[in-house]
Amino acid sequence: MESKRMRAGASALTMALLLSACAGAGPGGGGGAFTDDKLVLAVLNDQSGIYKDASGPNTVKAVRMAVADYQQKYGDKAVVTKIEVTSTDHQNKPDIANTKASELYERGGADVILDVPTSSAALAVANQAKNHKRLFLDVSAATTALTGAQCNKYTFQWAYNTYLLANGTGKTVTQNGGRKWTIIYPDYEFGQNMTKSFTEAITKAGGTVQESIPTPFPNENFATFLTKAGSSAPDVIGTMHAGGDLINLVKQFNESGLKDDGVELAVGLMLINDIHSLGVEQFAGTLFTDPWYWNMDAEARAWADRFLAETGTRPSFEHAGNYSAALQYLEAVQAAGTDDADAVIAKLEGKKVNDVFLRNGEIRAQDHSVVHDANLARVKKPGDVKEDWDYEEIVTKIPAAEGFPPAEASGCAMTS
Amino acid sequence: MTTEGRVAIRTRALTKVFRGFRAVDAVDLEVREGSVHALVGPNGAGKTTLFNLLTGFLSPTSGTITVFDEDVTGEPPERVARRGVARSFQITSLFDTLTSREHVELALQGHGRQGFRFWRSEKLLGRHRDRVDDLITQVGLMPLADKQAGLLAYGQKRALELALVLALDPPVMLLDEPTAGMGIEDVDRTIALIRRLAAGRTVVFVDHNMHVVGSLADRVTVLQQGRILAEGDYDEVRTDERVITAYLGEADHA
Amino acid sequence: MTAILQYAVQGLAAGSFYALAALGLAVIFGVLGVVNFAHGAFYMLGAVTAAVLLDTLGLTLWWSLLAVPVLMFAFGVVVERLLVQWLLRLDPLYNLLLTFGLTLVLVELVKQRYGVSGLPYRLPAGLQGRVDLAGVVLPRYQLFVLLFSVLICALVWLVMTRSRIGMIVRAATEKPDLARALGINVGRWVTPVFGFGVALAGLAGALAAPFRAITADMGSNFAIILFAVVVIGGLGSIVGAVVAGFLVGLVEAFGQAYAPTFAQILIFVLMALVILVRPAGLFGRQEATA
Amino acid sequence: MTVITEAPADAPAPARTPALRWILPAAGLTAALALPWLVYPPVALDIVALALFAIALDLLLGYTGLLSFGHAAFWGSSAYVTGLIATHYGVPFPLAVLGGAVFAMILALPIGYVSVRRSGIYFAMVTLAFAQMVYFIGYQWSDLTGGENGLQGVPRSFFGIEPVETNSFYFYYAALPILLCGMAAAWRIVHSPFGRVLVSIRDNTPRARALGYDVDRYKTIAFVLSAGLTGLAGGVFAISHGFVALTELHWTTSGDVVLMTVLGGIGTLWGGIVGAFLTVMLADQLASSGFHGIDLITGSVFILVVLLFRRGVWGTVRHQWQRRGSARRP
Repeated sequence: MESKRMRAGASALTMALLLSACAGAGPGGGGGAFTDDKLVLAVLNDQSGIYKDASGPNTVKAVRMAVADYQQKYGDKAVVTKIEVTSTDHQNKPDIANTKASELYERGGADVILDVPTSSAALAVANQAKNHKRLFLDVSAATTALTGAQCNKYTFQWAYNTYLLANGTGKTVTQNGGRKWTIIYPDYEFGQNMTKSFTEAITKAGGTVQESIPTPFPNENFATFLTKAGSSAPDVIGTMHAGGDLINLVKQFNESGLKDDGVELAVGLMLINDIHSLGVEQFAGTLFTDPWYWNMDAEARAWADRFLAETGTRPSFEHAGNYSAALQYLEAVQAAGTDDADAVIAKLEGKKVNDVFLRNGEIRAQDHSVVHDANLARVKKPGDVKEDWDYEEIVTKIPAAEGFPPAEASGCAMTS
Repeated sequence: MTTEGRVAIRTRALTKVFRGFRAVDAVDLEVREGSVHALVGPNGAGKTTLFNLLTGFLSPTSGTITVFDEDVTGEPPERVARRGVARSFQITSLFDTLTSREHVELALQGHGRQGFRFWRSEKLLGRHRDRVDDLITQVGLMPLADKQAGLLAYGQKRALELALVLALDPPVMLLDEPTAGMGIEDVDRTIALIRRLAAGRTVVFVDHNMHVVGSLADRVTVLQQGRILAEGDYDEVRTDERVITAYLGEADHA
Repeated sequence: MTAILQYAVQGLAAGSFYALAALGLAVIFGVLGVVNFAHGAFYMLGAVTAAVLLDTLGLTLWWSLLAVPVLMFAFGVVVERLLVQWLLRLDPLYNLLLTFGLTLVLVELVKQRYGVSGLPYRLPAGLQGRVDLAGVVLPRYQLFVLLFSVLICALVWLVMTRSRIGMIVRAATEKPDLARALGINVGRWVTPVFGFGVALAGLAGALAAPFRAITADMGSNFAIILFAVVVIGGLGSIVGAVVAGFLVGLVEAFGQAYAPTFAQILIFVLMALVILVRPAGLFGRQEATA
Repeated sequence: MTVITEAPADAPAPARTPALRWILPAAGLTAALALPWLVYPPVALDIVALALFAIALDLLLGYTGLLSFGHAAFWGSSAYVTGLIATHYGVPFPLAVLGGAVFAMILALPIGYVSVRRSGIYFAMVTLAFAQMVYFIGYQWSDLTGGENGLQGVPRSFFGIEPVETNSFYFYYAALPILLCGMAAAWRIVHSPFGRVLVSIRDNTPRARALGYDVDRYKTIAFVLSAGLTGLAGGVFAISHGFVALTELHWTTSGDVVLMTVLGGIGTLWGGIVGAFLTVMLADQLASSGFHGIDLITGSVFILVVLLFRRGVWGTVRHQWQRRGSARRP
């Protein structure tokens, strides 16, 4: 009986294979400059989970703003008139991101996928981009693997990476006098990488890391870790936590009274939404690297006003980064006159750019890292806040050449 | 009366204490091979606890149990069962979603290692068909053989309990109130059945019905408050003054 | 030495949350036979409620510690009447599944309403800063949390041992057969007891608001550890829940101090060990062999 | 003893009409073959893989009365082992999947051995604890597993047959037989002498012991078999996605599959398929619908099912069918 069923299955399988071969499934390689006569920009990110506020649905609006700007700029001269922006929720699950990316490329007609927070999800999408030979512009994921060991021709990292965060905060804070560090980090890939990058940056700048304390992830209770960190009397406690864990840690840091002993808190990765949700009082004085701040200059502010009108909130650097990535992609399409990925990449590679988000920007050809100036920021005291979302004071600018690793050091062997 | 020969079950100073309450207290019991041995006593005398001790469902606080002179103290129920001591349960205890036939098949396959054959069809169990039919007929359940046990009437469930014990073909049978809740007709039929089955086996049973005890038991042990109050054949025990006193105190249960 | 003392106090403070919440879980399980998977969500709701009360009505922590349990009690009563009661006669696994579903809904609702980045909370001035106890320097709030929880646990203990309601609940939790034998009508107390258990989880949440991230997800990890706590303490035991709560807090603190990489897993190792050695938990009743 | 079944009067009658015995599998097979034409092939594969996962869980939950809240450990560890074998040895993927499944069974042996000593709620908690430990190992051993980033770039090697290796549509048909074999195996286990013993243990453990059955041993074997089938599904899932994420080991994965099983119907096998189909399709549709509260819907559906349709979707349909059938009979 068993074997009979197997045989039936096998013959059905052969039949199905034959049928589908005849049908010729999959997108056909049409002759026109634009597949399906349209351009599809697909935002794939967390629309419901912990990264929702930092990027999420408002990123879709930012991308739509880029499309509108493009259309306004080129008007009738635009090489493509029909541009769609789609939005897909990966729920922070890398397996869903993986399937959705492949579906977007194959069925959704996506010419480019944007954003993709969470490193594991972004790495999976990068793989799909490579397999499908379509573009992926990462904004929210920070792993250097995307432009290092696992880089590929179709993937660009637009906004930041762990190296930038470490070099910005670690180096600058040390040079400003915070020589003795203790680092508390979540014990997983991101945290470990950050700690390594920070330690290198701090040591290079003449400081010392007295101790690096791993914590579980996720974790709610940091009391013991903070006691331990405080026991070596550091100038600075560096934390590599993000999201809910970061808020836990900051609350408990404030409560621990270490601040009164003159210990500063430096944060590896912080988004303006973290400050907004917890209140500026809790974070006051905290140092961190912000790749872009909405009130850093007039140009940024003008765009942030538009964004405020669209969404009702101020943009995070991830919103601006997505806007920039979409805009530069459209510019490259315009220059190439086609949505063919290889042609668009040729236009992107090596391009020097300045826009709302990128200052002294360069889309590096060697590792597809988009390098640009960033900022070291300090959270304002409650009394200094003049308006909603006015949370940061820029301490110093981090030039692109210092913030990002040299291309030769990335470990990227651009193959396909 | 009793066959001269080995002792099927022997307990020495068997004691079970629940949170300071001595449910079974230093019981020395001897059940001869081939005898039909009744355990009687008022409610809470420790009969069911004793049953649970004998079949491994409880482990004794102290004392020993031997089955055919082999020490089984503290062995788990399935090991005791494999030694040929089969029991029925006081509260009807069946597999609600299985049919009568499946029950008996289950009991039969327990003998071999068939139970572990997850790669074979259950049709394999068809090989027991004759034996299953025989057993179900014996307990009078043939018309209901394919009905789920959960849907059987109370008396039918008790009959199925018996069939299960029988299927194990055990040298020693422990029957916990085999006639409880049965109508008079069923009781007589069950008595006849047990008598027939007792041939060549050792039977220990608990029953409140003195008619059942009188017509079946070769030997009667009376328990009270966890201790053996009296022991002997039915007539001896019935006329024992201590027993009469004990039962008068519990008249409504007699 | 001071370090060890310090870790111990910190561990006990962290354990306070577990103890309070686990106490609620144990009472609910005892009287209703329900393993409440949503307990972590109730803890989260307690914290969120405290934050909302502060934001909208300006109620400080002091008032929240009073108001949140009352509100959560009412919420618990609604949940019991609306959902839980229908499954009480069935296998406890059904209520486990029901509360699992309820958790998903509650967490999602909070996310929709209050976002995902968390809510701000400010500590009353009187509880800020540090205290120095013979060389052991502690955040004042941590000390407060510890003392407050011990006080609540003691109060609950007094109610359990001295009042008639307490006797009934305790009898039903720890000696269900006895309760039945005494003819106590446990049924009348089912709803209030569920509310009471939920109120305790909510209280733990309100207490956590000043120094934990108040997010929709704050309860999910907490719930998993809470299960370990009640399994270690013994599912039916009130004392066990409290003792195990503080014990797990200590294990966590010393684990974090001396083996940070393994801190989280230590709790589950402890739980596995307890189950192997004392299957019914440290204070639980042993099940019969059958 | 905790047994998660309905009252006996509701219990499904085991007798089935012969017609149904053939129609159902035939319909199921047709649906499985047609699926990638109707939904995106990788999603179709997710459905079938998760269906096998749910069925494997049902083997314990529905047929042995044990609710495992730690099956992610077997699903995930098999996914990792499959991925590692495929990456490092480049063997055809069915071989790698087999390796993953075998590993899951080896892992399940000690876990099952300890866990089955407890029943009901305790069993659920103990399996959860063990799964957390496995998660922790996967998380810490990042040299091997890639930690948070996951195991990337798992190849899909299949005797050099290009369409299968690169096109998910053809891959579906290459992987389907493995999953169907797993389902057939589950069906066989349930309808074997061994399965009979499992049901008896579920219905009445002490009675089964009194019949001489070493209950713990049966439960352990059932646990290991269930883990093996789970591993088969997890391995195929890993190959299909081309990478393994740490979430596969997370306890929420265990929760999700319990959800699917209950939604479809406990103790029905077919219910697992229905549950997986509905859950995956729902998640898939909602992901690009603009509605971002998937848990709101899953949670509510789940509450409704537990409150109103405890037999699950499939169980309810079957029950109605049988009621009508028996009403027609004189």
